[in-house]
Amino acid sequence: MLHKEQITNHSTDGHNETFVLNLGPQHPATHGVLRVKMTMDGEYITRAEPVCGYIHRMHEKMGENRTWAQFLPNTSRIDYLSAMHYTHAFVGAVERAARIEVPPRAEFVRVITSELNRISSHLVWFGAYLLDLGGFTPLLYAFDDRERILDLLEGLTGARLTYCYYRFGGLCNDVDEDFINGTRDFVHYMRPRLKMYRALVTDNIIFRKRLENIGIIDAEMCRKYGATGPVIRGAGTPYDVRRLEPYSVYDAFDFDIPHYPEGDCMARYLVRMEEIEQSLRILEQAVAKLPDGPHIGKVPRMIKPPAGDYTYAVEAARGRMMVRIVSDGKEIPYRVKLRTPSFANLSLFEEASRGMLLTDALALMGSLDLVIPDIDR
Amino acid sequence: MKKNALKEIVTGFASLLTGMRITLAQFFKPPVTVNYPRQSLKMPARYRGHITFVRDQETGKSLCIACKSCQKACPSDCIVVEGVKREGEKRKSVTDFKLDFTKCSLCGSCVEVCPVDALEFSKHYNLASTNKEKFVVIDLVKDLEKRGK
Amino acid sequence: MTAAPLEELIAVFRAMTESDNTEQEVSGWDEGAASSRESVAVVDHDANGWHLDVSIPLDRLVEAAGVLDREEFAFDTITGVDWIAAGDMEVVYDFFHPGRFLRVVLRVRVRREQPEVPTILHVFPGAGWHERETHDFFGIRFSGHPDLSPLLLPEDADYHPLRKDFTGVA
Amino acid sequence: MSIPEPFRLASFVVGIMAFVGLNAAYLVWVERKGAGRFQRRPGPTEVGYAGLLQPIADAVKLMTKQVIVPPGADATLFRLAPVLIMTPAMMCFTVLPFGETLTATDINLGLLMIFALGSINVMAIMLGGWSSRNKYAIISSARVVSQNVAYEIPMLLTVVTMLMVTGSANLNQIVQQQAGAFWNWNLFNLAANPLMPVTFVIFFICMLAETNRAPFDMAEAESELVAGAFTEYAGMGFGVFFMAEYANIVVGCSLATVLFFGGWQSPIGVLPGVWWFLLKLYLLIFTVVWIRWTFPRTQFYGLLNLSWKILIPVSLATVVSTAAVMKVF
Repeated sequence: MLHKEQITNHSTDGHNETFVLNLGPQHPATHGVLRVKMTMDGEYITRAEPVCGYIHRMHEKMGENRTWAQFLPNTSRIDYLSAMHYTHAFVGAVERAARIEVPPRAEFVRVITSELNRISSHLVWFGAYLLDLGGFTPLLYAFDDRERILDLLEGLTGARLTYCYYRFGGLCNDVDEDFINGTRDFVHYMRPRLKMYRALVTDNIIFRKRLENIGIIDAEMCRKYGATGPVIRGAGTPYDVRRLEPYSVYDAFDFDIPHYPEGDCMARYLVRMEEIEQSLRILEQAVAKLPDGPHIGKVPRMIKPPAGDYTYAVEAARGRMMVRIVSDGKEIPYRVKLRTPSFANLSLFEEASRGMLLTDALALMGSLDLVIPDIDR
Repeated sequence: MKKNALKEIVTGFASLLTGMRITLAQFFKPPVTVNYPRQSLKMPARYRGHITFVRDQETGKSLCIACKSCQKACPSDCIVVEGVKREGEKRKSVTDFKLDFTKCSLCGSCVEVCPVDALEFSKHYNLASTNKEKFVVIDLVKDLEKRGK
Repeated sequence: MTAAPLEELIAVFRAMTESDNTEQEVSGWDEGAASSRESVAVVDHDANGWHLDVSIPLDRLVEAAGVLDREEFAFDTITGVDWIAAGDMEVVYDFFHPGRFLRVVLRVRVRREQPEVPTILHVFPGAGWHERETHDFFGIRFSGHPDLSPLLLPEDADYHPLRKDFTGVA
Repeated sequence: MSIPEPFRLASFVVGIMAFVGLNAAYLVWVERKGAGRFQRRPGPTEVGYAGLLQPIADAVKLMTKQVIVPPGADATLFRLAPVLIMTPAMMCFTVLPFGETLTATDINLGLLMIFALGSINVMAIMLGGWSSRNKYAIISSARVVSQNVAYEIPMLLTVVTMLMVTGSANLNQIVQQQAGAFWNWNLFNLAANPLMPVTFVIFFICMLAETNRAPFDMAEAESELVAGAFTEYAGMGFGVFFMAEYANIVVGCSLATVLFFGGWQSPIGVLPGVWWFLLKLYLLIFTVVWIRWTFPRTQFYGLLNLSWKILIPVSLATVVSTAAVMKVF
C-alpha cells in the first residue's frame, strides 16, 4: 500500500515535473461524458479536477415552464438507472405540498418497484465497476440478472428505463399477478446468484487487493461534502433516508442498513452488495403484505399546490435524492430544485483522490457510482 | 506476519481457482442472449411504443373527438390535433392528428388523459431511419386508414 | 453523538437572528407562509419536509453554518430562488443530520441588483460546487469563493438561466 | 532427408509465417468465441459459419484503413515499432520443435535464443508508446518496461531450474527426455525438483505477464489508458501489435509445452507427435483465454509486488531445492 506521505516525499525531491492528463470527456472509465483534468506527477495525481456539464439539460428550468404533471417524464431522465426513486421524490414533494393522500396499495407497489430498481441499478454498477477494474465477464452476468428486473418492470410500466410510473396520488396502473409472481421468482433466483458473485468476485484476491485500503473517504469528509448513500455508509455512518427520514411505507419493513467503518472502495462495494440482499428482503415482505385497494387516490384534475416550499427526500440507489419545490399556488412550479446524490458524491473526488495513483483513483471514481446525467442534470 | 503472508498466498491462489471453476461452469451452459435481429422478443401488453389510434371495430374509424386534451397534456408539445363537427354527428371527429416523434418522450400522458380512450401505444420498436423527416410527422389518421386496408 | 436537542439549536439561532432583525424585510408572495412568519420557525416535517427554518441575516450566515457544523450536521444542498416581483434573490441552504431525524434550513435574502452572499465553503467544503452551480443559474456571487467559473454551463456562459427574466440564449 | 536444405528452410519460412498469421487470426476468433461462451452469449456468428470468416473480415478491414502517424510523433520509430515486435516473435518459431523432425533449425541453445528474442518485445512496445507522443501511451510504455524487467527475473530463474533438471538447452533434447507416459513429463518430475508444479505456475504467470495478457495487461489497460501504447496506432499498425500479442502467446505456450508437458511426446503412443504438440499447445492457450475472461486486472504495483515479493523468492527456492536434490542424489 502506498500512503500519501510517501507521495509527498516523492514530489518534493526537486524534480517537480507535472503534466496534465485529460481523462475524458470521452474515456472508457468515466461512463459518460465526464472530464477529469488530472495534474499528474508520473502516475501520481497531484490534483484531479472534475469538469462537468457536458450533458447539462437544465431540468430545473424545464420544471418552470410546464405543469406539475408534465414534469414527471423528466424525473426518469435524470438518473436513468434509478428512475423510480427520482419520480418518487418529485411525486412525494408534490403530494406533500398539495396534501394528496396515497392509497396503501400504491405505496407498497412503490416500495416494490423502487427496490427492484435499486437492485437493477446496483447490478449495473457492479458490472461496470468490474469493467473499470478490467474484469469483463461479471458485467454480462450482472446484466443477465438485471434483464430479468427490466423485463418485470417493462411488463408493468411499459418501459425499461424511463418508467414514469408513479402519479400524484398513486400509480399509473395497477400491478398484476404476473408481476407479483415474477418478483417472487426473482427473489429466489437472485440469492444463489449473489453467492456466485461472492465466490467469483468478492473473494477474488486480485479484486480484494485492488480495493482494500484504496480510496479512503472518512465519515467526516462525507458529512462536509454531503456525500450520501453507499459512500457515507461505506464510511461507517448508517445514514439511510429510508430509516432516518422515513417516507412511503418503509417503516413497515424489517431490513438492515449495511455499513462498514473502513471507508475504502471495498467497504463501498460490500455495502452495495449487501444492499441487494436487503432489498430482496424488503421485496419478499412487501409482496407478502401487499394490501388490496385502489392504485390511485383522489387527485384534483389540475394540481395547484398551496404557495410555499416543500422538500421530499428518498434514498435513491446512489444516495439521498431530494426535491425542493417552490410553489406560488399556480399550476406551473415556481422552482424545482433537484438535489442529486452523484453531484455531492463527485464533489469530494478532488480532495479524496489527491496523491493517489491513476489506477487507484479510477477504482475510487468507480466506487462512487457516478451517473453523469445525474451530476449534470 | 510471515505466516499471514503465506496464508494469503494460499487462500488467494485458491480464490483464483474458485473463480476459474465458476466461469468454466458457465462456459458449458447455453447462451442467454437473443440473436437479434434474427430472433426478436414479443413486447408486453403495456409496452409503450409511439401512440396510435384505437380502431373502432364497427366503423373502422378513430374514436377521437378532437378535444385536444392530449395536445394540452403533452409535456413536449409534439401533438397537433384538428377536427371538424360534421352534420348529423353529435361529436367532433378528427381530421388531422400529427405526432412529432422526434420530440416525444413516450410518457403516455396523452393516452391517460384521453376521455374516450382513442389512443393506445403501438408495439413497434424496430423504428429506424436514416432520415429524420420520417419521424417528424407521424400521421395517425393516415396510419389508421392504412391499417383499415 | 454530542448533538444538542432541537430547543438548544432554536435558542442559538434566535440569539443570532434577533440582534439585527430590522433588515429582515419579508416581502412578496410568501407573507402567509409558515416559513417566513418568524425568523426561526419550527416546521412540521410531514407538512414541509424539515424541522427548523431559520432566516438568517447575511452577516451571520457563516456563523450559523458553523453552528450546524459543530452539531455534526451534513451539508445537503443550496437552492436559489428568484423572487422577481419582490426584487429579491433567496438562497436556501439545506442540512440534514446523518445520525438523527433532524433537518434544518437556512435562508438568506439579497436584493436582485446586488446578489452577493458570503461563501460557507470554508465550513462545508461541499458547498463549493453547489455555490458554483447557484452562481451559474442565478448569478448570485458568493464572496470568498475561490472559483466561480461555470460548473454546469459552458465555460463562456455569461447568462443565468434560472433568473425569471431570462429569455434564452441568442 | 531427401529435401535439399535451402528448400527445406524456405518451406519452413513460409510455413512459419502462415502458421503465425493463421494462429493470430484464429486465436482472435477463439478468444472472441471463448469470451462469448464464458459470458453466456454466442460470440461472432454473422460472417461465415459460426463466425469463422470474421478474422478475415477483420484483417481486410484493418488493411484497408489508413495508417496514421500522429503529428509530432517520431515517424520512423513509430513505424519501426510494429516491425520490431513482429520479427522476434516470428524468429522464435524457428527453434520450436513441433514434431520429432519438424524443427526449422535444431540448435543447441534454442531455449536461450527464445529468451533473447523474447526480450526485444518490450523494446518494441516502449518505442511504439514513446514515439506516439501521447500521454496515455507514454504512461503505458513506462509500465511495460518495469513490468517486463520485473518478470524476466522469475521467468529466467524457473528456466535455470529447468536447465538444471534437463541439463540441456536444446528443445528437442528436452522433449526427448520426457518420452513415455505422462508421469515422465517434467511437470511431474518431482524427483529432480520437488517444487516442480510451483515452478510451472510461476513460469505460466510470468509468461502471462511477459506477453501483457490479462490479468497483467497493464500496457493496454483499456479502462485506464484507453489502449495504452497502441492508442495512436490505426489500421494494420494496430493489427500487427495485435498479431504479435498472439504470436507471443503461442511461443510462450509452446515453450511451456516443451518444458513441462513433454512437447510432441504422445503419452499413449497413438497419433503423430505434431498433433500431440498442438493439442497441448491449444489447451494451454485455452487456459490463457479462460484466465483473461475470469479475472479483473491487477494493480500496477500489485503486479510488481507479486513479482519481487512472491515470485522471485519462490523461484529462488525452486532453484535451491533443485540444486540440493542434484547435490544429494
